[in-house]
Amino acid sequence: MNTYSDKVMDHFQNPRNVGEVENADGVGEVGNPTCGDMMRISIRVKENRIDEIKFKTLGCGAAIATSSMTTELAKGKTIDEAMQITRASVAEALDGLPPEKMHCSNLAADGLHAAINDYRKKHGAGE
Amino acid sequence: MNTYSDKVMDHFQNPRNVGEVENADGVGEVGNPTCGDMMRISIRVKENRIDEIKFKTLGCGAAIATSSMTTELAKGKTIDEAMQITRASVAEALDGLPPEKMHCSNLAADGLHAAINDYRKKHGAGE
Amino acid sequence: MKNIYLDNAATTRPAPEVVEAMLPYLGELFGNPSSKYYGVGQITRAAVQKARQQVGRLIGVNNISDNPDDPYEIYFTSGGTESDNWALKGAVMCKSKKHIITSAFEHHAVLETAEMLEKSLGCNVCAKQTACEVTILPVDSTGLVNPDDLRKALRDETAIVSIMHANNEIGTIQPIKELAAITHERGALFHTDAVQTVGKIPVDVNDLGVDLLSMSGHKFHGPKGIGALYIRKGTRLDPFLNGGGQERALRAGTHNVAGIVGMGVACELAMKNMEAEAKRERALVETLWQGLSDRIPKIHRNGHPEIRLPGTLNVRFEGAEGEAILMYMDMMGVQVSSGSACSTGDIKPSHVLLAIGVKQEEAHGSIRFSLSHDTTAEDIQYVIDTMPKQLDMIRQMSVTWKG
Amino acid sequence: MKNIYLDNAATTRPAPEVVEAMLPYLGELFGNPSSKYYGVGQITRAAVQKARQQVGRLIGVNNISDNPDDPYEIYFTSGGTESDNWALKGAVMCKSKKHIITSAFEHHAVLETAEMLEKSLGCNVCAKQTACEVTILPVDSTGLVNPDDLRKALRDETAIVSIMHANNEIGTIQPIKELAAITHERGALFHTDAVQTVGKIPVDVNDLGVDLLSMSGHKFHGPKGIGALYIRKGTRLDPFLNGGGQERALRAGTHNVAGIVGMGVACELAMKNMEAEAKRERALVETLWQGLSDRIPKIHRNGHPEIRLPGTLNVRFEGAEGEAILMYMDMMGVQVSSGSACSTGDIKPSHVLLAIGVKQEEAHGSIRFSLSHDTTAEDIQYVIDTMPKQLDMIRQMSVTWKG
Ligand SMILES: Cc1ncc(COP(=O)(O)O)c(C=O)c1O
Ligand SMILES: Cc1ncc(COP(=O)(O)O)c(C=O)c1O
Ligand code: FES
Ligand code: FES
Repeated sequence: MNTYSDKVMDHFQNPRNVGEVENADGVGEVGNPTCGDMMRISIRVKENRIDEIKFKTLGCGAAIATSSMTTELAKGKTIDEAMQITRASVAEALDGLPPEKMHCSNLAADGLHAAINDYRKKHGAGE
Repeated sequence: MNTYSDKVMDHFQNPRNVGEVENADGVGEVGNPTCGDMMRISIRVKENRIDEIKFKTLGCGAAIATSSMTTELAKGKTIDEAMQITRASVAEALDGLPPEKMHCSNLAADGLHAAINDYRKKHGAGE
Repeated sequence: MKNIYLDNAATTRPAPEVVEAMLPYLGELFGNPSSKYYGVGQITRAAVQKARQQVGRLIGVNNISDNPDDPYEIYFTSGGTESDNWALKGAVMCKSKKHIITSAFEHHAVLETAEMLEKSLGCNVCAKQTACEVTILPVDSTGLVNPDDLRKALRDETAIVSIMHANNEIGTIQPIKELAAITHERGALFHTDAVQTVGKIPVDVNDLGVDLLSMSGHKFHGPKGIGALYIRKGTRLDPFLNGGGQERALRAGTHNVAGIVGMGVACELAMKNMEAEAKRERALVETLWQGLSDRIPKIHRNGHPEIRLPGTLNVRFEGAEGEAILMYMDMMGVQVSSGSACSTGDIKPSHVLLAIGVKQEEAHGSIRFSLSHDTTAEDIQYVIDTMPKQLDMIRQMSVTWKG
Repeated sequence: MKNIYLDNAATTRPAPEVVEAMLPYLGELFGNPSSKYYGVGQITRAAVQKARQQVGRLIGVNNISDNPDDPYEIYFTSGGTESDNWALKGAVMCKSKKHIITSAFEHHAVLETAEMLEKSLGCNVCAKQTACEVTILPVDSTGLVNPDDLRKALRDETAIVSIMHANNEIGTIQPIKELAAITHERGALFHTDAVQTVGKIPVDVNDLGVDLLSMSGHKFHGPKGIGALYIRKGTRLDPFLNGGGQERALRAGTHNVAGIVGMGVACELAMKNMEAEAKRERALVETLWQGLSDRIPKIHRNGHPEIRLPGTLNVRFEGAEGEAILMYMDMMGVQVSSGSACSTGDIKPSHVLLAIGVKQEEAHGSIRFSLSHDTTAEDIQYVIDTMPKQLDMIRQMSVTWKG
């Protein structure tokens, strides 16, 4: 009977893909330090696929775990596939989040989408 | 740390002078069964002294103990001396009573005074 | 000396299993359940929730989740008194309906609360606007409320009806299901003080159809100082303690973890033992009554002979006063309780006995015997053997006894 | 794994002596203290009164009699939250004065209660007539209330001023004596929430001059679910729980005997150990602060550096979020607390930190270390040794950290 699932704890304890992609093709920054959570996702795109993805986050345990999980889910996917990753699918992949933490899983998916949009804008493939 | 003093408990457990003096010279009845306490004290007077004194009571532990103690205090005393026995002196002789029980010690002294007054009335020595 | 405790309606001895379950939470596992994000807090959070499920199951609330943030319908309080206060105060304080219906034989925790609300709703500045009206329903000579009386008393402005499940002095069990249904027809909330029934007879909030139900751990072998209020989902009730957000911000305050765990185990034990135990106590009570009434003249049984708690017997002894009986029985090592409220300073006889029509002078001479899981057949036999002599002593002293 | 508990401001481990003293009252001595007239009830009545004397002595109330019917000035409650609720609600509910003054850095048990009273005094029907006005005093950057602010805020209609003795998050100790004196000049009651000071630093109600003072057993190695409200003789305060007349009919409900006994023993232990313990904890806190600030860049101490609780240290770490720090420390077996109220759903930073002027984005990165009698020098060294690495990890991940 844990507040966080084992998957959340695993990603929290061993966060994947921490950092910044150098010379990223797209960067998404969401959240606000005033609210206590902020997140930056940077991606490198090769042949329309997410070749490299990294995150940095200021936030709670759930924020870290969802960031980590989101990067794992997105890695290797095509841009279009990655856009399908929703707030709900991240939470599901983590075996659920406490209700009051759903907000954080939103943040990570939002960050990913922002990064892809940034890439599209820069590379003329925008919506 | 007892609700009742040892003296009260002693008089309660071994009440003195229970009963009715036969052909009493004076009888005092105070209290009211509706209120849950009622007491009758009967006395025989010889040479202006209380020669015999008995009580009957319907009431709580304190009522029984104060009745018993009152009869002990009064026995052998002159009528005038016995009239000096007050509510306070009964309580004192019992090493005190819980505050909410002072009412009962009142009852016993009142009963004694009523018995003496009855005697005086009958024998022309009324106040 | 003998030590026979027959005052289990006042309080019971915590079961050994209860104490054992509590101990870790007074030691190693002392974490604050509100500290969600580290180990020791998580353990106690889970323990509180497990107890909530145990309490729920005993009263027919079976769907409490494992999520400690979800008190669902069971809210822990400091006992039956707080639960009763909360139910009544919480139902009228912020509501436009200001009429309360209760009965003449409720526990003081309900009656005094109703009286307080009648006086002022806690505010004498605007007492006229805010004071509640209170209707007190009578009970018949067995202690039963007449559903027709309730029907007549209900108004559109009735906020809440509070009728206790079983009475603590005489044990009569009210027709709660019927009373709750009548109440709901008129749109009022129904509360029952089930402090004397929970753990002793089957209590199912859904079958009874109540909105609010009070219980108290120490009445069924749990610890003192812990209780609960059942609040049916959707019931609009004001918070009772404001503060740190515990119990869904309705009843703040650091959880009494050990007490809660103890109450939970007591519920589980009660569920397991209830059926056999009720049967056993009912038989013992009959033995006691037969034994006493065969040996002691002029005694009477108060309350309903059938529709009553299995373990409670209230007897009136002519020509004797309750406290004196109680003390002479104490000398013999038997602990019972006197119906009279003599001890409180104003020497009023029990309002419950008066409510069932016992005369003032008679009410003073009543004694309650209340049994529990700890009571043996030998205990009962001892009382049957010793009480006649003690009572004879008192009556020999009594002014009113006419042997 | 290590298990280092540094969240003693949230709750403490009951002392072994406390638990041992409680045990008989969960077993043999289970009698109801309200059952005055037989043995087992008398024992628990005496035990409750003894505990009342122990509690009294710790806060300078030395004249409590042996008479269990005389709560004198110490009234047992279910904890600090109930005491706070009672003080505020009881002071305004039935009074014509309807203005409350409190401070921006009170515990939620005071702030939420004041807010509730401001909204409606529990009655939206006549809210306009009955609602209280509430003035919230600011605190300076160290957490201190300015007595001049209080002077200006007081009015003839002020019913009660409630300022906490020491703050639970940052530990700053208020000039209660001065604030109470100013309050009394204008005829209002003065309440202090001393939940964090009782048992940790000397508290003397007569020296402080307060009318009402809240305390809670579990904050100084007593059990959870028990507390007390000091009510100075002559103070007009409404009853909080109506019912069976316990605690001089001001706080009804069967006494939590074991809890009360435990709290009494905790008070006695605190009295004995306080001086040496405060000195020891103050030194450990300095060691901790030195150790951390030497090893971790860009950290700041929240609260007053001197006028503060000996065992509480609140530190702000730039570029890191509180819950994350807390969880990484938990992985190392260290239990601390985050100032942020992240857990409650709305991700608000601590109102206390905001009150002392910490910026929102900074408030999220604050951690409270709180020590107790159980904390050792080795514990502190372990934290100094492990925390830098954990913090570095978090900062490496952080968007806002600019190493
Ligand atoms: C019927 C009833 N209601 C309420 C209470 C009060 O419960 P507690 O003692 O837990 O405050 C009691 C017992 O004292 C009771 O018998
Ligand atoms: C300052 C302060 N006041 C009140 C409380 C509430 O006390 P309790 O947990 O006993 O309800 C606490 C602790 O939670 C506190 O720290
Ligand atoms: S970042 Fe605060 S709730 Fe997740
Ligand atoms: S006879 Fe009832 S108080 Fe004494």
